[in-house]
Amino acid sequence: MTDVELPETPLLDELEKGPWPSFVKEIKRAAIEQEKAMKAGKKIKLPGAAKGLLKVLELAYKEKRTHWKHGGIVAVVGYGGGVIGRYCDLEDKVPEVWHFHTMRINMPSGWFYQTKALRAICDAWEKWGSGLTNFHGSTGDIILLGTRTEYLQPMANALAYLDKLYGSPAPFDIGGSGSDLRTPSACMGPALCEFACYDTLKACYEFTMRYQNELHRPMWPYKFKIKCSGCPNDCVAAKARSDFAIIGTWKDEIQIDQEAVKEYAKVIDIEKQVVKKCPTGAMSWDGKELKIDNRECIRCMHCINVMPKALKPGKERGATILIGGKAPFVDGAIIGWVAIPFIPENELIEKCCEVLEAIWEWWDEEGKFRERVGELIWRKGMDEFLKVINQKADVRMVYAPRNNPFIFWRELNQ
Amino acid sequence: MTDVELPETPLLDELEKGPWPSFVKEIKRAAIEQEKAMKAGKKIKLPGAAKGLLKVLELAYKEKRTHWKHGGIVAVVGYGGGVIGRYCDLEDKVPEVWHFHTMRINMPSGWFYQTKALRAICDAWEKWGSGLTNFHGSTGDIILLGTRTEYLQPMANALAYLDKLYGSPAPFDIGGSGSDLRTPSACMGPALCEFACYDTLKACYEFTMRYQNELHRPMWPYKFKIKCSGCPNDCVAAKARSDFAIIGTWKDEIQIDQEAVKEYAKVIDIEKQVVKKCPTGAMSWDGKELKIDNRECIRCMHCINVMPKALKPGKERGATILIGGKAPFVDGAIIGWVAIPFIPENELIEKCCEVLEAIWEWWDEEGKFRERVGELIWRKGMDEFLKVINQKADVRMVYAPRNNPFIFWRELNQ
Amino acid sequence: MVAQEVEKEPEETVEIKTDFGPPHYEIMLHPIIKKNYGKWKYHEVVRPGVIKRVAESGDVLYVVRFGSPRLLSVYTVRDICDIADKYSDGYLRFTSRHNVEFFLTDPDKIEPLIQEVQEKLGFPCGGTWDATKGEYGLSNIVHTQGWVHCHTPATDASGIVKSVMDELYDYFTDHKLPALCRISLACCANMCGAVHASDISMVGVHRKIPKIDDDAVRRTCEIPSTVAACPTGALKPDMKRKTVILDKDKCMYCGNCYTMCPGMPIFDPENDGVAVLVAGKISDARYPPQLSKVVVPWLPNNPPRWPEVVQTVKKILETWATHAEKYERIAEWVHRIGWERFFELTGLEFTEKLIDDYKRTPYIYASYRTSAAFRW
Amino acid sequence: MVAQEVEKEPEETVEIKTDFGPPHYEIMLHPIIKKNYGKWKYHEVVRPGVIKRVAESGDVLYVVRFGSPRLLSVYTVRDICDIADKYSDGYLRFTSRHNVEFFLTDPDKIEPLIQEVQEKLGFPCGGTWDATKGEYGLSNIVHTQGWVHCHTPATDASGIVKSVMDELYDYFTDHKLPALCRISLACCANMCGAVHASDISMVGVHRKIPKIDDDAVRRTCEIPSTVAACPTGALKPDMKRKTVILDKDKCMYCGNCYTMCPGMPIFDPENDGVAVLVAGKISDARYPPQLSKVVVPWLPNNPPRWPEVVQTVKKILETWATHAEKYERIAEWVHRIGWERFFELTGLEFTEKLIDDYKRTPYIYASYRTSAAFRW
Ligand code: SRM
Ligand code: SRM
Ligand code: SRM
Ligand code: SRM
Ligand code: SF4
Ligand code: SF4
Ligand code: SF4
Ligand code: SF4
Ligand code: SF4
Ligand code: SF4
Ligand code: SF4
Ligand code: SF4
Repeated sequence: MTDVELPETPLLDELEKGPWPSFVKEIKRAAIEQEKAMKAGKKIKLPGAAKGLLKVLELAYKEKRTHWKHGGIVAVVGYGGGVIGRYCDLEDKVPEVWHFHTMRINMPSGWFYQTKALRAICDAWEKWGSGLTNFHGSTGDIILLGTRTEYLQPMANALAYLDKLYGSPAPFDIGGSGSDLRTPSACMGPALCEFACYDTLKACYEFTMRYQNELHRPMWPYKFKIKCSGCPNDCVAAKARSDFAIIGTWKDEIQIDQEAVKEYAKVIDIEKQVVKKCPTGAMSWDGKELKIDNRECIRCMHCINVMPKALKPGKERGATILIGGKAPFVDGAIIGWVAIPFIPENELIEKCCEVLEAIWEWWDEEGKFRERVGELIWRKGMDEFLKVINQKADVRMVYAPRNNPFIFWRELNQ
Repeated sequence: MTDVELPETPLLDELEKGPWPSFVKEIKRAAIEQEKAMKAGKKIKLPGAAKGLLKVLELAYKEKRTHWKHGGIVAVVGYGGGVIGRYCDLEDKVPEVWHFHTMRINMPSGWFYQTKALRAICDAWEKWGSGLTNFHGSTGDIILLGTRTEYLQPMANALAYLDKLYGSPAPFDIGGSGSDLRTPSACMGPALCEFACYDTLKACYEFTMRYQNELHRPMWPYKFKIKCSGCPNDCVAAKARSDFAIIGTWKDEIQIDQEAVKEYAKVIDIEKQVVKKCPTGAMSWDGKELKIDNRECIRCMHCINVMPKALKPGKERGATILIGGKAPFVDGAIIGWVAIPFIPENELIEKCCEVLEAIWEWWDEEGKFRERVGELIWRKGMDEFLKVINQKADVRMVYAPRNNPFIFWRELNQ
Repeated sequence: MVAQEVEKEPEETVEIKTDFGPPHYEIMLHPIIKKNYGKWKYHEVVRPGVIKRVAESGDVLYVVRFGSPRLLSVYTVRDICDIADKYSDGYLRFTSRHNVEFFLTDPDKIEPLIQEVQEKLGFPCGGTWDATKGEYGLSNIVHTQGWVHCHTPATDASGIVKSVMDELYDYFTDHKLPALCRISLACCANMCGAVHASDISMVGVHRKIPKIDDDAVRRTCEIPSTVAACPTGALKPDMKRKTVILDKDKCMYCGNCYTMCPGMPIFDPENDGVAVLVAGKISDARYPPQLSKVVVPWLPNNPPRWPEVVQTVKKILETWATHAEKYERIAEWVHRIGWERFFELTGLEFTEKLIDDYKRTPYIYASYRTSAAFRW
Repeated sequence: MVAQEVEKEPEETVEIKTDFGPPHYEIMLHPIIKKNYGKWKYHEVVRPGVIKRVAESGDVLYVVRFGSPRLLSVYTVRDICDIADKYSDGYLRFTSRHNVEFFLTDPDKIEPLIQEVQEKLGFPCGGTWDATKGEYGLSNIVHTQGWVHCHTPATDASGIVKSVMDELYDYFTDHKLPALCRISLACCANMCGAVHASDISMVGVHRKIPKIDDDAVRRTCEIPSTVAACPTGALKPDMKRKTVILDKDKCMYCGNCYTMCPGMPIFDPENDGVAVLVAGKISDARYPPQLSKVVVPWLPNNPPRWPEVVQTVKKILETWATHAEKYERIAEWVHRIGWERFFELTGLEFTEKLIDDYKRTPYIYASYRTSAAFRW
């Protein structure tokens, strides 16, 4: 590999050591192989980018500071989001990465791929970009890490015609960024998981398709995230990381296969590992039969998690909607809170769309600049929000009723 | 009794019925007996007041509204607080209670009385006031309910010379009101209770005597309350109702008399009533010996409460100081929070005084009008407060560390 | 007030004396208490209202507790003193919940005392509890002034207390409850009754904005301090008209302005009323102190006996008493069964009014459920 | 860029196409997955990294999971594809924590696959857990861009992640933990890594106010939006000098202003660093979701391997792993043992910096201990 010359990076080199796979190796590999490929005659537009990144990064390590700058808005035709403009403040020293914009590409629901699709993306990005990616970004997009302004459009086109031009089974579209709907994501759900209480992949796909305009054209007060988890285990961290979290759940009784329970009893301590750990003490086990008082069950999933062969969510399935999850800026982090305790599975997608649209309309009108929807609700009050989504108050929306009697009796003071 | 004529009070009369003792009967009794006493030649300055109150109150019941008004400040010579000025908005209709000021009288620590003292107060108040009282107000004072402005001073003097003029074993002084130190109160503590971890009556008396000036002359941003409870059972509700709550506790091991435990075992279910109810699961009981893992004990008192003959607080006694308890105006109610986890018994009074004085000085300087000390701390930050009281941060001050990293690094940004 | 020389009362001629403080507590203590001060060994509840206290010295003292209406005429106080002189060596005390306690050394005098108090005063013996057995009596209701004396009440205090205690009388005189249950009442949101941390509490609430009487404001109010008193910033000074302007969307009917300015009365006979809160707690026993939570946002003022309030309190108390385990106070019980069940069992309605949306409180968000885990 | 006609790439001539969306998920599903979609019966963890999934149809699929550095060159992605083609019928997926998964129908191919991935990619097999046995592996660290790509980081992301995972490698490849433990990292308080609800998290923190370069501000910044971006109101416009003025006592070093205005850089090599948080949680399992809590306010940036951070994370992880019961995540463990013990056992120092005093948060007061009940 050493026929390609790399910059000296004594600090980064330290991060090639150790057993965990090294991102430094990846950057070096891109630097070397892209150059090699170019030398071998491949069309490569940005062969020096990864090398440039090595230089900048080594300097960052030395100086303990970033060398990236926020830039103006850069975009591709027809879209307002999906590209993060990034510039290097070492323009003259490392011109290779003076522009180093990121593209966010909408992944397939559940991050399932055919290799043909991945290879096509690689081929296009080898040509038009740094050859570096993130699989995936923490919202869930495929992140294409670093290219120049003028290659954004060709790369977007490459993705739009990835089937025709690169043999992908389907084209790929741009994801969200800026004050728009962010790329929705979903846990693997029914594709692989026996716990899924609704079809997360389908829901995620439906929202994405129905709201292409909202996804691609920032026009809201701030970002809005949707995440779909098939059950309360919440494997996409929707509760904490999305404004609109759809958490699969059920309303009726946990399905029990008593024979399978007995099988588990041979290898685990059911009393200790299951019964005692139930947060509401809803279970009992006499060595023969596992009893669940389903009125006491809060559907926390623990018992089902431990004995997946024996226990299953009930049959009356659907989802709980939590609203407002977000990172701490400005008023502190928020884990989403219950806005709709239960929507039956067969009404789920339509009902969500109805609610989403109502929320967006209201937020669009009332939201302040950089005010997430959770913050708006909190500013405006739950009662107004409930009217917006046409939902009756339910005790399941709160851990406890209010502790102050400072209630606004608006209807009496018109 | 019916030689004294009472106003018609059909609504109030309903409240003479039923088994619970009736406050209406008390008002009527004062109205009748004061008038009778006057007729019998006793000196009675305000014979019509209780009768006036009946009229006003009946009207309030009819109209479902109060008829009392806030008034200007009324006081007695040398004092700024201790009197609540109250006027009736039915001046012409019920002139008897046009003035109806309340006097707050500093009760003895723990509300212990000799009958001689009580009789003396009754005699004085029969003469100078409405003959109506509250034993006690909810801060703890003796409340003398209703007199005219011109009788405030003579009544105060009567109390100041209650020993000389009325045969009381000691005179009584005015309590707090307005933006001053409010009358401190204490649970019965060592006088009657085996749980007391410090001498609540003494502490309460010491604070009261040392801060006579603060108690009698409002000069702070707002009120300040001190309450002394001998143990975490908190029988004077200090945590919720005082800015400075002194809660007795201990640091070492619960004292166990195993024989007495066995006695209890004959009459109660120790496993169920005691062991299972321990919030930290610190106990075990094998039918012979009760074991307590004192490292796990959080001194909640439950086990001691249930078996007072067998269990006792440890020997290393003292108190925890909680700061900031108050009613909900303006930002919501506050239960006091831990400011000093432990002060040993022998240092308690001196240390409290030191801390109180530091707090008052700071609050006096920094506090806004009508800002309780808890609200000030919350506005200024715990770190500043801890400096004021010269206390190191202790994890026992919080239920959990902060959930946001928005820390002010003032020392780095001078 | 002029000329005419009247005979001065002794109180009018004494020299002013200040800052001498309350009587020293020691002189108020019964001799047995003084002797055994700080040396009590244990107590035992002999029967409802009677606590036997045993000292290390072997001394025994019976403390006998009686319910009081708190609002007492001096004549009744004298009757109490008569009884204390007869039975209790001239000593007595009041508790932090306004009950009266006598001290007896001779157990044979307990019954006669109870008899005599009932006859002469009509005060019931009770208000205690027996933690050993886990059997609890209901104590007196801590409360406030209401229409008897205060200027901001949204309801009366003593009248509701009397009505509730009449209804719950047997709970006072007997130990029929599974755990401690403290009931309090405050006649306005100032919460002098400290209802913010009680098992069950009633609090008077206004629901209408104050009525501004511009004339009265001009005459009687200091505008800046009135404006400053408003916690929500709903008031603005109207300099020209020398009065105040109120933004009705911001007002939460606290009456703070009325305290500063009688020109803007807050009371409203039809809309004032009583909110009911539950699940507050102060002791550290088993479960940490808790603030009370609003479960009924408003009940009408229906004097003289407030049946809606009385029945609501009774319903809550009895639902809890029926379902709770020993030692499980309302807060602990709800913690176990969930608020879902609380509303179901009590039949109370959960509405959006019970969801915290008071922006100033540092708790607002902490009450929102951030989990899909709940009961149906 | 002018004149000189160059040959256009095909990508430069196609017609613009928008809003067609991502590939439909169905075409990306392995045939066995498609066949058994929504009809999986149960799963079993065969060994760390290998989950056996059994469908109602009787079909069996082995899902084999490997750790990834997330930052991948297209060349490595192609290698991954080669392996997927060879072992997994040309299908694969990534998990929500950036691991790679292959699908096998033949259990005999598991070991060869693991072997080949280790050799060709150096990716370890693991990151799973076995809830039935209550034995848990550590998964990948969710993280962010850091110095690789972002403009506001207070620390790097990938470098710390690599250093921590090197140190905790065996926890990934084995099931040695008592419960789920999710580690995350975000390079600034924007928290793109969603560290606000993780068992252990690292977050880059600035500690110095931004340095205002008036010239740069004039040149590059829109003053109103810069001022508006400041959450604490620390910035005021200086209209005359066309720049901004900063009240240092109000600034909490968030860097929001820097995002709006490159003229006021926030980074500071010596004072930037890493805060460590613990006890966040997202699943509803047993215990409700929790926000993470700050337990170390700052550790220095010490590249390339951040030993202070690595050792702190390791210490927390191992202390927890040693003391926790089965299924007890950090939040649950601390709930049982108390924060007193957490600090004692980990040897971390509790300082006033860890007490919430950020006035804007709706939680500030909820964290203060309102009880005299605690451990010594
Ligand atoms: C790329 C990514 C991190 C990563 O390495 O994976 C990322 C990167 C940035 N985030 Fe983020 N965020 C990313 C996921 C998140 C998440 C996690 C999530 O979506 O699940 C969060 C927390 C959840 C949330 O939305 O609250 C997140 C919360 C933020 C915030 C704070 C928002 C708030 O309301 O508190 C900002 C600040 C802002 O919007 O100005 C932000 C801003 C940014 C910006 C655009 C900084 C900026 O202002 O220019 C970063 C660009 C970095 C760069 O140079 O490429 N990013 N950001 C993630 C998106 C990849 C993707 O599309 O898949
Ligand atoms: C007399 C009084 C103190 C005083 O100085 O006046 C008092 C006296 C006793 N209290 Fe109390 N408490 C008194 C008000 C309180 C209060 C304050 C209040 O109600 O406003 C509380 C806090 C209430 C709260 O948490 O909301 C209080 C919470 C307790 C507890 C905790 C019980 C629990 O399970 O939470 C105990 C322990 C026990 O007995 O279980 C206790 C225990 C006791 C004991 C057993 C202490 C002792 O060893 O003597 C006393 C007799 C109990 C009995 O009646 O059977 N005392 N006790 C107060 C009686 C008021 C009354 O007339 O009812
Ligand atoms: C008399 C008493 C109620 C009673 O019937 O027992 C009382 C009566 C008044 N209180 Fe109170 N408070 C009384 C104990 C309390 C308590 C309980 C306590 O001290 O344990 C509280 C809650 C604890 C606290 O301090 O937060 C209390 C919280 C208030 C407040 C709200 C303070 C706050 O910061 O939220 C106000 C409003 C104010 O100060 O303007 C208030 C104001 C008032 C005023 C002075 C109303 C006023 O602005 O004129 C009331 C006079 C009533 C009258 O006409 O006589 N009162 N007040 C209590 C004093 C008697 C005594 O000295 O023993
Ligand atoms: C693959 C993945 C979903 C995906 O669509 O990508 C996944 C897969 C599974 N999760 Fe998960 N979880 C995945 C992310 C999550 C997340 C999100 C996160 O980490 O950001 C959570 C929430 C974390 C939190 O609470 O902070 C999550 C909380 C759980 C739980 C709850 C465990 C608990 O005790 O709290 C379970 C249940 C269990 O297994 O005990 C669970 C259970 C499972 C099961 C057993 C579901 C099933 O029946 O297949 C899956 C395999 C577990 C294993 O590895 O042995 N999954 N799981 C994600 C794996 C990421 C990884 O590579 O490690
Ligand atoms: S959230 Fe539930 S349904 Fe989705 S992958 Fe996780 S365990 Fe399965
Ligand atoms: S799902 Fe959770 S709450 Fe329901 S029975 Fe199982 S362990 Fe208990
Ligand atoms: S607070 Fe404690 S010491 Fe004081 S009376 Fe109550 S139980 Fe006894
Ligand atoms: S005092 Fe409370 S915490 Fe301590 S052992 Fe007794 S019941 Fe347990
Ligand atoms: S609660 Fe309100 S109305 Fe009642 S006495 Fe206190 S201040 Fe007055
Ligand atoms: S009632 Fe309260 S909120 Fe309304 S105007 Fe008056 S002070 Fe302001
Ligand atoms: S956490 Fe902050 S520094 Fe890191 S990628 Fe997100 S915005 Fe950039
Ligand atoms: S760093 Fe944050 S708080 Fe400080 S001035 Fe900038 S925006 Fe304001």
